[in-house]
Amino acid sequence: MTTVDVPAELVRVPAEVKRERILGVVYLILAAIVAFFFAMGSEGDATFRLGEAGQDIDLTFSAAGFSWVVSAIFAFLAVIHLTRGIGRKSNLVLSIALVLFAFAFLAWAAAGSSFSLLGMLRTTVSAATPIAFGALSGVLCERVAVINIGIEGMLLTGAFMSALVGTVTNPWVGLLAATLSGGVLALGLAVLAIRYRVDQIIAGVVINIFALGLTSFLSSQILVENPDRFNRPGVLQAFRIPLLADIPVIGPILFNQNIFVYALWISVALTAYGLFRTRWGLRARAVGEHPKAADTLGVNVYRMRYLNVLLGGLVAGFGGAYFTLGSVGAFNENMTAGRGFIGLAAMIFGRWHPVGALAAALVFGFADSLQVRLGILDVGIPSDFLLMAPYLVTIIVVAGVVGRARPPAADGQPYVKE
Amino acid sequence: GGGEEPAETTQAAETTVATTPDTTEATPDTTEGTTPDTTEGEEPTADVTPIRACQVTDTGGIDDRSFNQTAWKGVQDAIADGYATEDSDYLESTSATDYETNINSWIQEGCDLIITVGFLLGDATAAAAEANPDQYFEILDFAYEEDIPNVVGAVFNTVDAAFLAGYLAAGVSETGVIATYGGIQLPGAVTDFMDGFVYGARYYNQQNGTDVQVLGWNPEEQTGTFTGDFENLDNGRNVSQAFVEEGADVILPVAGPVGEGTAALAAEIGNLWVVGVDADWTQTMPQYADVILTSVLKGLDVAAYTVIKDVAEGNFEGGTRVFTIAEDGVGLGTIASSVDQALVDEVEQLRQQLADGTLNARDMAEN
Amino acid sequence: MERIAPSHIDWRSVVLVPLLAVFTALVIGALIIVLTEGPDDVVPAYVALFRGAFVGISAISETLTAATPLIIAGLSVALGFRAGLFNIGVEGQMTVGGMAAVFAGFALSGLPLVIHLPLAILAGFIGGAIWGGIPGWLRAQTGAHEVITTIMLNFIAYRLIDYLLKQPAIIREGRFDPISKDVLPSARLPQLLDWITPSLRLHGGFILALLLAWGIWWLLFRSTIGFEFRAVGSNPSAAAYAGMSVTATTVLVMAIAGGLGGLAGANQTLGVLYSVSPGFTSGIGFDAIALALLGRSHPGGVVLAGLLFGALRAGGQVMQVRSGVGIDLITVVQALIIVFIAAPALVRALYRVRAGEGAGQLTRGWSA
Amino acid sequence: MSGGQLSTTLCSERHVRRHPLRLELRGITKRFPGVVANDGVDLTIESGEILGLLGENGAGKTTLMNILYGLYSADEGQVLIDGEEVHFEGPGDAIAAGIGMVHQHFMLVPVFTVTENVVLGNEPTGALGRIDMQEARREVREISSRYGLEVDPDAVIEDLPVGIQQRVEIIKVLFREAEIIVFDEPTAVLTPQEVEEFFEIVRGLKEAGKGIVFITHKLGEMLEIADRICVLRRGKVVGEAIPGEVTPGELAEMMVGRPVELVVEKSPADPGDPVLEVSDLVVTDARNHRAVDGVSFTVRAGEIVGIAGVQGNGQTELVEAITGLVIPLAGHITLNGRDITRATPRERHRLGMSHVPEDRQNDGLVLDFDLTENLVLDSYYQEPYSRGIVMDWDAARDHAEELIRQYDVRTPSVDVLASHLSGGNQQKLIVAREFARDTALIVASQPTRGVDVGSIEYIHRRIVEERDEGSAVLIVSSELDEILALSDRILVMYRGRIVAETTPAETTPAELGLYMAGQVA
Ligand SMILES: Nc1ncnc2c1ncn2[C@@H]1O[C@H](COP(=O)(O)OP(=O)(O)OP(=O)(O)O)[C@@H](O)[C@H]1O
Ligand SMILES: Nc1ncnc2c1ncn2[C@@H]1O[C@H](COP(=O)(O)OP(=O)(O)OP(=O)(O)O)[C@@H](O)[C@H]1O
Ligand SMILES: [Mg+2]
Ligand SMILES: [Mg+2]
Repeated sequence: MTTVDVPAELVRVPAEVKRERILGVVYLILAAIVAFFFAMGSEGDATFRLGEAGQDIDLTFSAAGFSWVVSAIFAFLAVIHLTRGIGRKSNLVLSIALVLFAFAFLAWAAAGSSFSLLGMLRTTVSAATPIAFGALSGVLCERVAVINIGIEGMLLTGAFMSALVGTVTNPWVGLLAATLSGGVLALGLAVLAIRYRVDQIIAGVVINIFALGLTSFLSSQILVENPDRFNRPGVLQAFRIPLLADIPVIGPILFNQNIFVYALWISVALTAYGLFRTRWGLRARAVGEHPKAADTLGVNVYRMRYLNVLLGGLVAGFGGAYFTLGSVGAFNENMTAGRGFIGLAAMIFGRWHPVGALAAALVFGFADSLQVRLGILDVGIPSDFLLMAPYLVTIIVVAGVVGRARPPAADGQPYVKE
Repeated sequence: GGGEEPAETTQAAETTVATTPDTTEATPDTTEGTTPDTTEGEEPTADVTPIRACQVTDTGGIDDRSFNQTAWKGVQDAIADGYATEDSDYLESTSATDYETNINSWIQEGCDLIITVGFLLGDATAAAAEANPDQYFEILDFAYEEDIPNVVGAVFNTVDAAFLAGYLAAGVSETGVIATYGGIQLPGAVTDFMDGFVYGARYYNQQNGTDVQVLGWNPEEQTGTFTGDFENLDNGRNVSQAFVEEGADVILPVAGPVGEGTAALAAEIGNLWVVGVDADWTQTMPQYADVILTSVLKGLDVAAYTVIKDVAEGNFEGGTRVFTIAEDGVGLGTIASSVDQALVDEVEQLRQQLADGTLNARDMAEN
Repeated sequence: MERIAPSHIDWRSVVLVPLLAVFTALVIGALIIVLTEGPDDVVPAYVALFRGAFVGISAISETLTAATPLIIAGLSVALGFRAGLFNIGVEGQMTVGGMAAVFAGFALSGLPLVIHLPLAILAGFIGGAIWGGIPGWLRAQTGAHEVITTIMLNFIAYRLIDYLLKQPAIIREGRFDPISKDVLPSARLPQLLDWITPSLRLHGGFILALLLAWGIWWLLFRSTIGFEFRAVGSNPSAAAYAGMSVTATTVLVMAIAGGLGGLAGANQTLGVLYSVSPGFTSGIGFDAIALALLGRSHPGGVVLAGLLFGALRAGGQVMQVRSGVGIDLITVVQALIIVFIAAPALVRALYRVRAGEGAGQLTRGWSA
Repeated sequence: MSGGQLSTTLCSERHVRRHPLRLELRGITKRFPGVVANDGVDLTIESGEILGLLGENGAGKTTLMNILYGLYSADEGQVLIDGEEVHFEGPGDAIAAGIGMVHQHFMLVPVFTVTENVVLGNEPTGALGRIDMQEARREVREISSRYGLEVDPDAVIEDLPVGIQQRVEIIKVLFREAEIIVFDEPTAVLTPQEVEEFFEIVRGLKEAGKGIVFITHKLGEMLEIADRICVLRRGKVVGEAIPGEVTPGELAEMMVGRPVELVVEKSPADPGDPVLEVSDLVVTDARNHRAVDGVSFTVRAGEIVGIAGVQGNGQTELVEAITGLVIPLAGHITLNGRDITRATPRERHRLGMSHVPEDRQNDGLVLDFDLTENLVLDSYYQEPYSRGIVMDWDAARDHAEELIRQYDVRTPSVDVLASHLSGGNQQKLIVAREFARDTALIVASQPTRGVDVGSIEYIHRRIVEERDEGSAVLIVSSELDEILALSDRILVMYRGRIVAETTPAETTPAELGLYMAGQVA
């Protein structure tokens, strides 16, 4: 055993080969769509506006030309996938490719006119915010091996509590109440999943049904009866961060937003730092990968799990307040409308990494605002199909990625301390 | 933002009287200001027998800030004006199978008039009406091809009202871009508003030689922007944000509560007008009064109130009844005070033309 | 857990825990009424609930009518659980299956009932099976978790019928609102009690539901296919070692579960509504999850749980009429029931009874 | 009970005291549902000595050590350090008291680096809870050079061979400055050469003044390394021995309570036609490595071929390819002349292949199924158990009852769940299912892993009988004793290749060990 280890020759297992082939075919189809529909179907220049109102930062180019280039890139990628394979980076490549595809689509839709790319990116960020909070909550829970399907319910409860408490007291207390209510639900999940070892997916679904039932009931019994007293918390306004917001393009997108967006940047950074640089993170990850090993080193597995699930709930509750305090200043039954589940998909797409989760949430936010833009640009696609886009993207992403992404090894398994 | 406060308290007083101090405190208001602009407010004459009016909601529920809620407001107004009795009530439906049950419950409870809300209840109402020919019904926002003698089918010419809003919006727009979006693309119920809005803007362009654009709806192709549900207010805000970025400064959301997202955005960013739908938003959402240009009124409350009054006075007459702009069945709500009076006058003129038939909104369709 | 020998059945976990769970949920529901409506409303509300569910032929007819789609949908979820799959997609499968059944119900004409009705039902099954089979296939081929894909397919199904209900081939003549053409009488599930009073809505779907429950029981416990389903559900690895195809089983289970979801939709459209309009599924697909848990994923249990939930629905309507307590309370009570069912330990702690283990691991994690 | 020097109290008696730490267990009793795992155990361990703990499966060794390490709490009894009673709430307390443990199954997080694994739970931290990785790495290097435990601090555990992983486990313990170190079956996964290296390390630790508890089933190793041996049976201390004063036979008898026959009797093989032929087989593992890299061999009717090798050298993948659970990247497999390279497991089953999987609970049984269901798990689709898709449970039940009797599976009835059987009986259940049919080929992986001596005897006898009835048998085992006892021919696998072929008569454990470690070309 003391002999020098020679790395085993890398060969691809058949499943990988198959995946590469599937991706290759997907790229071929994309290349064909871009060529036939977008490149051949567009005339004139498309203008993407990148400046805020008054600023003139325009990107004008030939829509057809751009589409031809994109089509060529896809064809090239298809060839690589079918012959050599891309391997580890194929996810990243796929994400970039999807964005390129979206741009080709937009260029086609905007051919001969213009639209605000800056605005689209800004709505991408706001649409991504609640999804990203949900995904971050998922990361926190699943890193300690507790699957949290209940994110949707936590977001919804956060939205409800921030409206109710925010109106009765003030928005900041409402924000706190939302955060805490997410924590309370998370505690419920933790008790069911950790203490009583209920199947975690079922425990999460229970939380969702419960949250939906209770908020709907209380909303009709309390909020609707007297919205002035109970459902008018107001909105926490956007504020420009002085110098940063003046950076062209990036500035308005990232630094002229409301507190939720800034809180998101901070939470993602903190979580990433915490998980991968600190003692808490090392222990949390150990608990998610090999709880018994952590236990034998004196790490309290249950306490770590409770702590992280609680944190996850607080994050989701806070994120839920976005729907009311960060956006529209009122609660409405089932107003989260599936965002929590998309957050879950974002977590998987983001490979259980806070930064990945944020990036994935941005992809979903992009799909969402793309859909809206296409509606505005009047491309003639029935709205019902446009509205399917974010859900289809979710399915494609989960189907295309989960096979390779590796969840924490103990994910979903209750820990039994003997 | 629900219906009128006074009306709401009446309802609350009925079901939850003793429990919540909040509602009891508010009760004194009940006696005052029961005259929202859409109802007559006259004293009932001597031969009026107050009736028991019973409403069945669709699956949106009574708190939908839309059809059901507005209709219920009509019932409450009728109670306040002595046309309906205090035990008038509503039943919420949670699924399509509940419609029939709920209607039958009211029949058994001995209601004088059963008001069903929305096209979803069309079949159930017809079936119940045919089985109970002596029971009076009113269905809101729906008409039968063949009249049923004991059912009033109340429909609304919302295109005309939205036409006025479109004209007004085009008139106030400084960017030359206005917009509209819907919740779910329901032909008629939702798209009529959007059609009318676009037609109104086109008429403005035609009259004034301008080129105001309407984003979000193409009446000829029947394609446009929708949020996908009547629940996620945040979507309404995001869609509105997108419109603003494309230059829109007036937006008509036809998406029930989701439209509140637009109002919230307008309140936040300023220089954006919102056009309310169904009810007068300056009343139902007073906190946004500053950004509400006007509202496209769809008089579900008027329709409910009118038919209750008819029954109470013994004048019930079945069949389709179109609530038009002529009889204030549809119309515009409060117009923001900052709007140029000349424009307001133009709009009033148009209203009269629409009412007397000299102008037809649908002429603006480009087919 | 069904075994061949009934000796394994722990009556405490099968009977006592569900009963206590229902009881506790109702008690908490009463507390909520006290908090929101006042203490005087509790008794009238619950009396109305009970009367509306059980007293009189009409109440019973309503309970059974409401129970029918719940039972079928519950069977769909239960079948999935038995095979380690979590079908949250019943809503979407109902939507698509209900639509398919209606299409067959009006598009085919001139057929006698004995041919037309089975064809329409079959169409519902196939529609649902496709909608369930897709996530099954994705799971088997790519590992995409069915929890996420089925939820997404629910949303897609809603949008899909919004679209279809605008198409001339489907929308009812002379109508602009989204409602489909009517199912022809030859494809309607026959009324069972209309000879007593025409308003009694109980229809042949109830018998279909009972037959399906028996059929699923037979499939699971008396057929080789069900043996494979259960083996794959309990231990996919051992099933693979024993020569079963986990991927084929996964697709088949999801397709059959989806088909059942489709039948639940067809039951509504062919038995009660006779047409499709948006939202006709009204959350039955989600209630089905609670039902499957309450029924311990056993077809017999699902039937009983379906009857209970049907009673809650039917009684809830009457409770609303008589006492003004909002129908949403029923949702809260149902949610509480599952909380207690999912965690019998809670019930155990509350009542200090010795009850069996919890639901255990019914689903599989993200991968594998 | 026999043997001159035996006394039930000896294990707790004090020996020459040279070093500071002295750990005492007094009257430790631990009950699990249905078993008394430890029954009034007294034990003393001191710095600078190696105490061997011996006992058959389930004797309670691991349980006792887990109590010592704070993982379990004893139902009765005391733990004393230097005469003072201590209460461990968890491993943290035991670690703080100077106790370290290297577990039977390694407790390493596979995706972490060596350093991360070492510091987990005792991280050197700076501001904001930040782990000082620089410092951590330095400490790992320091310990590894001080004790000669060479390892790359930044290597990721899952990329390391088991021998190195074990070093990491030892570094973990030393990092926590343990004075008493428990090794639970540390040699089970090592080659004889690795065992020697390991013993050097242990002796070094002893020189450095550490107290060592060493658990094993292997009598020879025990006699070589221990200063003092304590024997457990059924949770009780049944005796103590000093190496040099006892023979292996005496120790075995002390462990089991009766004289044991350690090697199965069998006649020379009479190989017939080739049944399984594997040629140039290449199989990749989950991490895309060539786990099996060009393997060819033949198994004939009426012979037992044993594949020896340290775990993780491709045996698992080889078996998976032969039984159809993975499709190989290249090469061919034939069964009785038919190419089955791409056949499904079921097709192979039909052609007469039986498989006793390595991991019986995960792969061999459905634990929530009853015995009947488990016994038809791979034949349920055939008559008489089913007709079409209709199961005939009566037929299946009759068959199950017959097998239960024939294979002596200890159970109240065929209706109990498989999870209720003991490990040995679970294994017998699988053997019953797989051997009962007319089989051309039996593939058995680790057929007696974790099974007690009585059951081992039985399973070994059945395997030889199957051979004598004309089946071809392929045994894969990391237990050299098992390979030597059963095989007619031995193949040694190393790094995915067959590196040696020999017979029990021609070889010695030491020589096999060299092959297994890749030291002989
Ligand atoms: N957590 C547990 N729950 C129930 N029973 C247990 C548990 N742990 C151990 N046992 C039982 O206690 C007895 C002693 O087990 P232990 O693991 O201590 O034996 P051992 O001597 O280490 O055996 P081996 O040589 O197989 O490692 C066995 O009968 C075992 O089945
Ligand atoms: N990445 C690597 N670089 C160098 N040598 C390696 C690498 N991976 C494995 N090896 C060597 O190849 C041999 C066999 O590899 P394999 O991956 O099967 O072993 P393993 O990691 O111990 O097994 P397992 O993961 O099944 O426990 C090991 O003994 C190891 O020395
Ligand atoms: Mg042990
Ligand atoms: Mg390996």
